[in-house]
Amino acid sequence: MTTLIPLPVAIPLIVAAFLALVGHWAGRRFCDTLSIATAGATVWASATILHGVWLQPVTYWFGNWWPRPNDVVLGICFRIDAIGAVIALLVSVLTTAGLVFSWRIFEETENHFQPLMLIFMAAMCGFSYTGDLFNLFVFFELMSVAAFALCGLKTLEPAPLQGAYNFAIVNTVGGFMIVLGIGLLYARTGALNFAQIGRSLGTHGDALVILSFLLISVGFMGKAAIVPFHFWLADAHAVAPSPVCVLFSGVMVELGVYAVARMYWSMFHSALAMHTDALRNVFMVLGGITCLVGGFMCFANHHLKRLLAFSTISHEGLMLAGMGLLTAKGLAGFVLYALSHGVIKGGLFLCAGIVLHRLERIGEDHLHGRGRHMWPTALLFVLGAWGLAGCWPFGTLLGESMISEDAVAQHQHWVPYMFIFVEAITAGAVMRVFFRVFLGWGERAPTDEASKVEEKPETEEHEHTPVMMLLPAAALILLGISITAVPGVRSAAEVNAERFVDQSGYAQDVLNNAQTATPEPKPEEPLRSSIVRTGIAGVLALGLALGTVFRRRVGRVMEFTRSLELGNSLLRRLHSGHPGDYVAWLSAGTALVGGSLMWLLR
Amino acid sequence: MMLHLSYFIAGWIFLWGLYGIVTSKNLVHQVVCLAVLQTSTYVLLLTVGYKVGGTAPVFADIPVGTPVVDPLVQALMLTDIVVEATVAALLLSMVVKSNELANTVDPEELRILTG
Amino acid sequence: MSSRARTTLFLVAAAGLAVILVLGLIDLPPMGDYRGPYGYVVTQVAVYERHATDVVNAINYDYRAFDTLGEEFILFASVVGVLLLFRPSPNQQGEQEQQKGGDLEDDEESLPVSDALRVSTQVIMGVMIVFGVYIATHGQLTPGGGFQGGVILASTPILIYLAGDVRAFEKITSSPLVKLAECGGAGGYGVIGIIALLAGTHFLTNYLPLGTTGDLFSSGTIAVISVVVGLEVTGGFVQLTQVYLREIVESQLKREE
Amino acid sequence: MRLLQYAILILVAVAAPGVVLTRDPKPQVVTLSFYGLLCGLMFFIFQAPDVALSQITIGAVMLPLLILLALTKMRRHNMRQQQKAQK
Repeated sequence: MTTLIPLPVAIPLIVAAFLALVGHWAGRRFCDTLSIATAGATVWASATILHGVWLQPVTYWFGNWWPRPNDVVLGICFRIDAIGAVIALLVSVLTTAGLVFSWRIFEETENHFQPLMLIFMAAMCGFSYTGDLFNLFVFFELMSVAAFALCGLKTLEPAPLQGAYNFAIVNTVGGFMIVLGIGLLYARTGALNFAQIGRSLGTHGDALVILSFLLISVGFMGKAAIVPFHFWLADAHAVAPSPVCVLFSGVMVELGVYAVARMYWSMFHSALAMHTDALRNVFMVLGGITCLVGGFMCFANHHLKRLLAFSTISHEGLMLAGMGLLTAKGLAGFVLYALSHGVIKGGLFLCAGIVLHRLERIGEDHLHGRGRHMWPTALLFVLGAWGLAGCWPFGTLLGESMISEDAVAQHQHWVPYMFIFVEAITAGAVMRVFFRVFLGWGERAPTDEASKVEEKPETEEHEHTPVMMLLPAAALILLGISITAVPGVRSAAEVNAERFVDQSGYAQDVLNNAQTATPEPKPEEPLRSSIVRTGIAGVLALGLALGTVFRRRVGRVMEFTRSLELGNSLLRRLHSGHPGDYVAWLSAGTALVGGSLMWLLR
Repeated sequence: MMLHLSYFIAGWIFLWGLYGIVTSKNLVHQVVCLAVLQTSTYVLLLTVGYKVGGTAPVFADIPVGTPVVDPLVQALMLTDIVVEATVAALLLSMVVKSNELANTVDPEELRILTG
Repeated sequence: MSSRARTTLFLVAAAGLAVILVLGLIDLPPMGDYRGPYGYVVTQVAVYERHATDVVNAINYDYRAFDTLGEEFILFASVVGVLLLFRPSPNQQGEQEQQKGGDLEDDEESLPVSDALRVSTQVIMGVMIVFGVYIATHGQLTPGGGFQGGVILASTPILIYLAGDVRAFEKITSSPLVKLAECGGAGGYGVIGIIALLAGTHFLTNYLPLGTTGDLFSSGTIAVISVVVGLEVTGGFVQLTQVYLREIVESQLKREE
Repeated sequence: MRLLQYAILILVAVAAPGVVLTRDPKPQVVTLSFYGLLCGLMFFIFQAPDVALSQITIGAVMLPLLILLALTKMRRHNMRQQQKAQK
């Protein structure tokens, strides 16, 4: 198993270089086959790694540079625990799905697409495995650069370029903030290894520590699309090809939150332990605002992919709230939620890709009733909406139950209600699309600015839905269900989260190679109340969708849906598509978060 | 205070870079401002690893044990420079391409994605 | 937002950021007072352990070689991305064909060339190739290394172009060797790491004999990786410049015919 | 030595706004190149010859060159566009 550890990063990179070299004359099918095989092999490797670290995390020292006396680390390590490993597994599964889906599309990309996807996958795997701060940054930038290029893949229209450009500017500024934060931490501790930094910082949390925490976490929250750092996400998703959106929404964004959790629990926790409550409040406020902004903007959009993008933002707020509870249980809830949301959202984006393939349009008003004959896609689409509502039997239910219960225990009583809001409004928006596009109910949908940006179809032939498109979409949606079927998954997640949050155990394990005790299995509380809550959310979503579609027939009761659908002009205006605006908001957000951290944690 | 000047200069350059990006009226200018913002990380890393009286960490002509400045920050900066150059190259090609397709490099006029 | 609102929002934010930065940065140790253990330990052990006199490169290509692998692939991904953005699209080609008849006068468009430049570039070019190769191969001994050498080598085709020899520029940059250098360099780096795995040790372990400190062939894989990186960087940057100049060069060549 | 260090730091600090405030990209290439050289010099003074070498090749030569090439390409396109409009 140890030999396997570097392979999810190394093999895709080497294959990417090989494909870039021979892709030009080796032909399309060869590149497709080889890249899918590589991604599939990575699924196997990351699954084996997950199996290997299930009971005991593993530390792997590159170049065979083990820690020296006095805890000095000169090399780089991968420190893999079950949480990092399961996220890498998600990465490789989604990449495989995306590559299979793209079997029939991108006829004219000169085979540059597959190498970039493989690099993207390798970077995200490395990002979730690494135990070194600067290595984390390197993988952050590697996945960013691959993502920028993938985002601007369709260069026949100006919109993808604008989306990719905005994405690149905001994320690169965030990246430089991370470097500044790393520099500050290095000045204090003279180390780059998480464990060594954590040990060296000790319990001394002064303004410098807070500043570096601020800079690094803002950089990662920019990736995680937390309001007000989120503006790039909708632009990028609206224009990126569907299989790329699967990776963006399904896992790249979640990795931002994961990185905040990783660095908080391995480095800053004991230094900031006195201020846990204040810090939790900051995360909660950020998460709450993100839920609201994402939710309202989701319902107000009629561009299919942009709608899904805003729903990602909204759910991202929930995940930040889960992680931001700063407890093991909240973290476990975040991981389960991220996994299930990732596969469900991936499936939904693939459905949007199928719609684009068959009907050549992506705006809701143009699509009205035209999806009637596409019943397999319609079925998957409505299942996806169901999953977004968190209803049984989808895995989102497990995340919801853990985060909600723990939030109540931490006196954050609004969190369960926020879940209901987010689930109802995002699932409502997706169901609204389902009723209008696939069933042709109600009147023609209204439109908005963003949905006028049409997308050129990714394919040539539009008569059938190829199996290669339907299969990955179905597989992802089914995965979203099957997470619930894994016995004891909540207990396992919580046990591993306990290990994740144990800073001194982590340092012992990495620096002194001391095995930590396995925490006790946790009792799993019954899901009954959670099923009721998400059931309410599902019913609300259904009501919202039906009420919107049949607004005229139902009458005045449902008139508010018009403003939900078409109003929010202030919010809309803020999403201006201007990179200067986005960076101004990034600065303002940093100042606000930083100001409140400095104030609360003094 | 005086001895912290270099760190403040890093912050100063960082803020100017941000200012340039925010107020830019030309995407090429904006990319250059991003490069300027990047230099703030150089200043910080460079001065953080500096040791009074230290020489360059190259032991070709000096014996091992001579006080030298920290080599690690220099290794980090090398990576940093590559990141800057590559991101700038990628961004520039996007700007050129969007000029070809939309005939403008003014972010104000290039607002296709809104709402 | 209007341009004024945007600037105002930023200025308020910047004022806040400035305060936060000052509060945090004042806690740093004063400049010149480096304390951390990493630098001390690595400068003590690197020369003995790795037989490399340039500690920065010992870190880059050995202790933290895994970072550099990522870094090289950042460059690689960016080059692939730029090539992807500038790929000739089907309908664009047709458009260009149409325009060929009334093409622009390229004289004032191509980069300005003076006669003095023409003469001196010939000389400088030779010097630069030697210099670039020297820098790329002596990374373990003196400042420099594959990255710096590669960039120097990559700028020689530009000099050839500036010297007015468009045909030679076209010949060099469109050679498949450029692509081979880039992909082979990037992939080769990974393969060097994998060989360590096959030898039964950890990824990117320095498994070659370390040689005598100060020799050209000392320090094991550090020297090899440095060369491999040099290849990749050369190929990558040549392609970056070529992509921009392609269109101009093509029309210049057409006119010469 | 110390004096030299402060001098170069302040020079860089003054030059950075200079680059940012050069709003026209063409002259900005020149200021950026100059700024890149200053940074390279700063690296030399702070005993970082490796970084100085990369900074001078990248920051002072390659990056300005890429910008120049991008500007040339854009101007070419714009002129063609104008020609089309005249026809």
